[in-house]
Amino acid sequence: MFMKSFENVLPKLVIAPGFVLGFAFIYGFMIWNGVLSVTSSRMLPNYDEFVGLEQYVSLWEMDRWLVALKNLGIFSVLYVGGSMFLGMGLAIFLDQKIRFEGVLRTVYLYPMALSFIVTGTAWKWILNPSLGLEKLMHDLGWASFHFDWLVQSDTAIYCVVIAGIWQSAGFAMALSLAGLRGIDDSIIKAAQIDGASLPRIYWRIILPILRPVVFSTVLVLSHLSIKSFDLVMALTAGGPGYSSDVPATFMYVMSFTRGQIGLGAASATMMLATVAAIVVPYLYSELRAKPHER
Amino acid sequence: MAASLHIAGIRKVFGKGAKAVEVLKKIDIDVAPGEFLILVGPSGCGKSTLLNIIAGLEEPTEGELRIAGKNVIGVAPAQRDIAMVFQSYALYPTMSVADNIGFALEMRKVPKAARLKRIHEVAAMLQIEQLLDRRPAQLSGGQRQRVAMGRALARDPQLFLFDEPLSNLDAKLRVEMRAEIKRLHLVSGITSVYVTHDQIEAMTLGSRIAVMKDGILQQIGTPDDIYRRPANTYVAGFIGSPTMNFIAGQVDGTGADAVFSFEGGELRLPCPTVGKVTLGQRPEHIHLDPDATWRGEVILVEPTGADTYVVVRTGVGLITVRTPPSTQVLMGDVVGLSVSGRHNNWFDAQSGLRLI
Amino acid sequence: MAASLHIAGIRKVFGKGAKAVEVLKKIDIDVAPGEFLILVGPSGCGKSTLLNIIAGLEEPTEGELRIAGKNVIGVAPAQRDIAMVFQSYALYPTMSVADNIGFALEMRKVPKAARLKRIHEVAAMLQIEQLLDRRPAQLSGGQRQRVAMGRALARDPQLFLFDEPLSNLDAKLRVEMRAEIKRLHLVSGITSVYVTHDQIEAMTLGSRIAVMKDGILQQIGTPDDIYRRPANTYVAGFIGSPTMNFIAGQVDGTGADAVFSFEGGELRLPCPTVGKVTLGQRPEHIHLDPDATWRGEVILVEPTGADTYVVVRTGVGLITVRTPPSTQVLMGDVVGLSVSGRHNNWFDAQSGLRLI
Amino acid sequence: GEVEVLHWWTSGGEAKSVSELKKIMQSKGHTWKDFAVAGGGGDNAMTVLKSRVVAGNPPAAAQIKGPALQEWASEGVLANLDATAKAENWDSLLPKAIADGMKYKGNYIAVPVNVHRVNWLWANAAVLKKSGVAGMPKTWTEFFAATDKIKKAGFIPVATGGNAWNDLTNFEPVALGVGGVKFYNDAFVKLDPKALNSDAMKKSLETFRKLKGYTDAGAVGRDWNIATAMVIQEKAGFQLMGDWAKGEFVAAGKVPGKDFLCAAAPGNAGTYTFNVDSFAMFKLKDAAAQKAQADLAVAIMGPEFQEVFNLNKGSIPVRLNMNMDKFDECAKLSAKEFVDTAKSGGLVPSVSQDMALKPAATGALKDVVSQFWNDDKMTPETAMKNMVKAATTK
Amino acid sequence: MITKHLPRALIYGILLIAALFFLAPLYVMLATSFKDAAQIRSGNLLSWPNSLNFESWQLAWSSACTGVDCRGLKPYFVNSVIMAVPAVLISTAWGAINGYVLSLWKFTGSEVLFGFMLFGVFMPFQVVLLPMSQVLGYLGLSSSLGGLILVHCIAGLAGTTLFFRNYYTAIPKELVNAARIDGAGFWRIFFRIVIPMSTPILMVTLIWQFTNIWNDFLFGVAFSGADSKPITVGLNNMANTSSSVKSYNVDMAAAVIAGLPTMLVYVLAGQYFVKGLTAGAVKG
Ligand SMILES: Nc1ncnc2c1ncn2[C@@H]1O[C@H](COP(=O)(O)OP(=O)(O)OP(=O)(O)O)[C@@H](O)[C@H]1O
Ligand SMILES: Nc1ncnc2c1ncn2[C@@H]1O[C@H](COP(=O)(O)OP(=O)(O)OP(=O)(O)O)[C@@H](O)[C@H]1O
Ligand SMILES: [Mg+2]
Ligand SMILES: [Mg+2]
Repeated sequence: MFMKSFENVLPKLVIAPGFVLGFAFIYGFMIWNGVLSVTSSRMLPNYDEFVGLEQYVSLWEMDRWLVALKNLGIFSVLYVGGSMFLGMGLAIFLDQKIRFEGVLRTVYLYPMALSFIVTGTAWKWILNPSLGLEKLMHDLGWASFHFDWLVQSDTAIYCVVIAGIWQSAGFAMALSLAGLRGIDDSIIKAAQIDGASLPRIYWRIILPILRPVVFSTVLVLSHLSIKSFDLVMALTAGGPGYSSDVPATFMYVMSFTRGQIGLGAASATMMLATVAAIVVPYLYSELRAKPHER
Repeated sequence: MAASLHIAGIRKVFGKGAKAVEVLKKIDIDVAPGEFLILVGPSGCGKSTLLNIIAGLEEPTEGELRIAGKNVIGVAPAQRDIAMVFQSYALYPTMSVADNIGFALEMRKVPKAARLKRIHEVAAMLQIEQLLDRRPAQLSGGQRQRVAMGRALARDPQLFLFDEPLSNLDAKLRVEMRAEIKRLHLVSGITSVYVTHDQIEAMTLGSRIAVMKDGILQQIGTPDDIYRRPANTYVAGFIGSPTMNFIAGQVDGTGADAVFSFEGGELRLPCPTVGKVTLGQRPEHIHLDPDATWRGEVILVEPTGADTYVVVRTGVGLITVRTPPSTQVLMGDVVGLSVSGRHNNWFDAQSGLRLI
Repeated sequence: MAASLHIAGIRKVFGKGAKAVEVLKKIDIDVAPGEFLILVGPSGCGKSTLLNIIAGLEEPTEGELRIAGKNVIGVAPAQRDIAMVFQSYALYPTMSVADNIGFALEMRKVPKAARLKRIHEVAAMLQIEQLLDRRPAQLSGGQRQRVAMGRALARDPQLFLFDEPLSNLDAKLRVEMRAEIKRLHLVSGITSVYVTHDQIEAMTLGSRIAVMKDGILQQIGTPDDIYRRPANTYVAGFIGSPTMNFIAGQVDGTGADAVFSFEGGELRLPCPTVGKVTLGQRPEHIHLDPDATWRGEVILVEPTGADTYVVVRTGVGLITVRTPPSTQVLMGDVVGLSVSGRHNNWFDAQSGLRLI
Repeated sequence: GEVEVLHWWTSGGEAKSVSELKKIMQSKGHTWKDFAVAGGGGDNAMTVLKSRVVAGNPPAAAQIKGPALQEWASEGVLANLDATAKAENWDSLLPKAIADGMKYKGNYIAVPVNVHRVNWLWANAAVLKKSGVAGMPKTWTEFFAATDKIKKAGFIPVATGGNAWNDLTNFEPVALGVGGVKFYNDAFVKLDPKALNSDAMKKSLETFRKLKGYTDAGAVGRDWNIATAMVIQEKAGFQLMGDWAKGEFVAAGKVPGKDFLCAAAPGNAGTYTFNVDSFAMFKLKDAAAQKAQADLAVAIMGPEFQEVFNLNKGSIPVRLNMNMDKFDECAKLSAKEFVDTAKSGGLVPSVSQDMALKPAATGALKDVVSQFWNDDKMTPETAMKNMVKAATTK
Repeated sequence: MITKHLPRALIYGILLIAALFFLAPLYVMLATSFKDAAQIRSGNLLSWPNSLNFESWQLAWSSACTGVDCRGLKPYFVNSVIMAVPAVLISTAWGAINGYVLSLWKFTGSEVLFGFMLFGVFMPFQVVLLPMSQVLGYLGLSSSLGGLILVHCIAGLAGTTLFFRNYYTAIPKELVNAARIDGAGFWRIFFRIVIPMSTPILMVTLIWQFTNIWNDFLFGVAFSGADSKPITVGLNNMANTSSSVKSYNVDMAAAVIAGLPTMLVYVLAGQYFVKGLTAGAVKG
């Protein structure tokens, strides 16, 4: 009897430390953040002065925050869509029995390995009109070439998108390739016999089968896009002005350089809410799926 | 719309240079219009490869291939007017059953109305009308199998190819689907090539059976032929369950004097030759005979209900005997064995080839 | 080391409240030491659940369970001294065959030398000595099956549990392994419970068979019993292949006057009762009889080599007849059918229960 | 004891200055633990500092300046330096404007290191000559006349860095030159909405926008010193920058007055926007560390350090009555004007260098100015409206 | 076999152009690191280095100055190694154990617990900086490598748990049952059966965690002390130091050095990463 009940308790004991710490880390700090957001904390956390929702009110009155949100919208859509599109395209092409597939795969994937702390400078050069691509084209004699997105307020965020896609497309490629490789070969054979052309086979049969892969890739990428911080910091630091600011950098600047911790906390709450809006449905499906599988 | 199929000198080599493997070695088969040809053979013998070549999914290295008299080498699968059923069914998982069945028609630009009509016809034939809106994942194995058949039938092709379509089903369902396929073939009359490694399927379904091994055609003939007059010991052992009993021995004398003697016994049988031979006898042609001199110990009694199989250890190895269920033998009994003598299969001891 | 197994009033409910499902409904089974009990039944009927309860992998909701007379409810699986063979074999993929076989001994702190000795003994018994260094992935299906058996045998347990151990094998191999398991059981004499949904396996392997459906025990008895005297139409239809023919009709008169009449025919048979009944007849007990009045059209002829099954469409539905391979009938022929009358299975038309 | 000093002086001249301090401390028997975090004008360093303070493990000293000192002090984490100050007589050694900045509620909480003048205009003499510009422009009109000539001559008229603080650094002398001292004080020290919404501001913004027309497209994200290098390398004519730019000229071997020229920014004569670097001392528990901390304060204020440090950094000593012999012309000019403007009332804190406002307000203002600079579609009116809003930031 | 219907040249063309796009920044970094100052000033970004100049590499590695410290990146690199190795190992092992319980030893509520844990994967880390420093302060781990290791372990836990849980879900429950009957307990099953089967997911997790931890800047800068700064902070100090004689070649060499370990891991073990992902680390 003892053995039996011990076996029942042991698993719980084993995961307890991780979960206690993990939950403290996630939810404890989340609550802590929530509390801060209703105080007037500035340089340091300060729990004495309760100001209600004042920080949230100021937050939504700030042009910079609205710009950050708008940028997040633009960035997420283009970054997730772009990475998906490029990654999946590359995966489809790579799946055509390509020579040097291993090498190419590594080339597409390596940006994942590098932080923007490392590649930021190179990117800044490449995108900078007077140092990078534009200059290169001019040097090569293509005088009308124009590429100054980085320095224009309304286009700087697209530079961030380009760099973001550069970093993540390989990941999308890897997942899609994995998905493609998992498809039963005979399905493609059947479609060929049924008379479908190659583009149709991909469009009508393979892409629909890959939907779960697409879904999880989109999920991973979209949460990365909400968390994206290094990318923006290293590339534009939110500039020019604050035109490429995103919520993560906004929160960082407010909390750490501006001495407006309360405001920063309020923006963090908004970010967490956004994350929750994406994650909770996913969690729900994850938890609900197959209640008694095996 | 039944078409003939002409396969001549087909070779297939995978890989190049040192790594080249010859998977098919000069296969010649002719299939008459409306025939149901079975390809059997052990795993890896090249059955699927041959089928893929017929379908146009692989190119043969060498050889001739004609469907309805038309050379189809180099013709795309879609243009060959064939339909194929796969072991894994290969249903499109994201489409409904109706869409699965209608896909080939859609690709051939059949107008929607006509397509729907055909889908319903086929579904009615297979009794899956109530499933048309489901996804493959919501179907049972047998239902999936039916949908896969429906997909192939919808187009009313010239040629039907099946690659082990039943091997993912359980025993009971397999028996039912076997009958179903046979029925559909009778109704449609479409020329079919059917790959299996289940010899019962081969026996019951085919109008002719082609037995393959290591890329070489061993024998081709009607089920009856193959069962009663196997061309070599390989085919003899492969077809029939329980498997044929082989008795290695020596024939001395000719005509009425001929004696077949072997370890632990001898039999007076009409023998085709003298010297070392192997006698093949199916379990149903060996009998328990209390008076026989050839004796052995019963080591296993397997009652299947309708019959009981008795396995006897003799000087030439284990011999399986089919007996009526009423037979009362027990493990450990020593029994005598006799052969009827009318169903002898004689093989050369060396080459394993059939003698006469 | 054979032990008895006593199962009494076992119930198992999964889930709670509204979602509760009663998967086992008061199962009582006694297995004598050394017996080989088969559990058969359709998918989802609770076979695996019962086996898991015996193994201690699940707790029963209610009921009594004794192994060798000892109550084992609450005892950990490892302490029950049982061995189990799984459908998927559940071999440890990262261990060599030898380690797989020896793992349970290692867990029981058997010294290395003794362990090795035992591994070799078991490997010799199963003829897998040359495989001891391989990984499961490097083995064929049949070899894996043997290793799984070896793992179970190594410990010389009190009780052997098998959960569909052969259903992943192909037909040929299944027949061989069936014999192998039977042989091993004879050699070891260990009490065994064997789950399958293949009725041929059930018939040939078991010393007794328990037929289950929807968590309820339908019948328990020797293979002969179950085959010849099925307790209800469900069991009658489940056991035997091809399946038993059922003829629904009406009995009038008693004794020698009794007439069993049905759509399209009537038979003079000794009947147990009057009124609406169903007659069950196995294919081997119905004969083609040119003179019979009960007639129908042949719609399918299935030659399996040793026998030929003829399917006839009659007024009471399709009737399958087993005939010798020499029979010459063709599809479309109209034939007469007769029954021998000695193997009648009478069932109540309503409840499906056996009459006498 | 051990002193851990958090700073972001990592560039050549600055690093040399810091190592001077390190030497002094080591000679007094202390261990110097250098905690340098570069980047973003101290942004990263601030993050570290906050995290360290929150963890209850602050460094001995950290580079903090301007009203942020008082904010930190109000959190109650800074040490009281009055004892050292009294012993060393800081009150009489420091100009009042600076001493006040180092105090919270009358107590010293930080040690000043140097004084920078921010409103300088730097020029490459050769470029001016080649473009036919006679001398340093005195007014914005003159300035734009000069830039037109430089542009025609094929040079970049104005080199500038491309960060938000650099944008504000450009704007500051424009506003001061266009609007005058009172306007500057009202707008950027008192955050008077009237001043922020005045004609002077509008004119300042228009001038500022005009200035941008003379900068190059590659400026975005550029560091100020790269811009200085453009002037040094004869690629550009002017740069508006504080006197730390001089360090770059000198390090490149250029001679003031000959190779490069320095002058008050156009219209900024008689004014002085100051930027005082300082070290705040944090409350520590360990007695030895406290002793080391006091010694550090003394060393920073000591004449030798003040001299060496400021020679390297391009700034002038905070300590009055220093011997300025070793300093160059620009520095001497700066020292003189510092004293003069203090008397005349032209001495104003530099808003761009965080000297005028608390970080939050500076930041908000920076946002507006920088956005205006970078977004050519934004009208001065919108910018002014945003400034008024920014002024309410707490 | 479907390939023959597409023009091969087009496929290769597209793949190559994409490869150039992906390689461009790396090329710029490498090329610049080998150029000398003169060439950087005069040439353009993509020009081939005139000579292979390893001097800047040497400088970046062992003698470039940040502030008063002229030891190059070496000490930071060492710090990063000391930090990353245990943090990666611990967080991976921890995740493996959690995943093991959550997939093979489910209990009532374990799924819900897991769901709540998952949220951690999506937490923006800026949010936790301040509270975490406070906690580290309480624990006396502030400004130390130990503290950094702890932070990385906890921050990575949700992710590693997710990876392992999803992977182990695919292990047949029968395997565990067989081992239980064989007499193995919780830990023995884990170490003898489950761990040996985990190579693909171990590779994924190790690579993933190593990349995250090695590349982390935020925690590194906020929680490290003067002597425990990781390489990203060192690189940042070097590259963000303003000085007119900015040696871009040294900066770039430093950047490549900082990225080298992770890049190496991807190049050497990238195929396992892809394989492991296939094996069910990220599922739909
Ligand atoms: N693309 C390929 N490249 C190299 N060898 C191949 C290829 N496809 C098949 N083979 C080899 O050819 C042989 C025959 O394969 P095939 O699939 O035709 O066998 P099969 O008879 O269908 O077997 P099974 O009953 O297992 O399906 C096998 O040895 C297989 O390994
Ligand atoms: N953990 C569980 N929770 C809820 N229901 C379960 C659970 N395990 C099994 N069941 C249900 O119990 C019923 C019996 O399952 P069991 O696995 O015993 O069937 P089986 O007879 O072994 O079938 P098969 O032949 O398919 O293996 C099924 O309907 C199944 O869905
Ligand atoms: Mg095959
Ligand atoms: Mg089961």
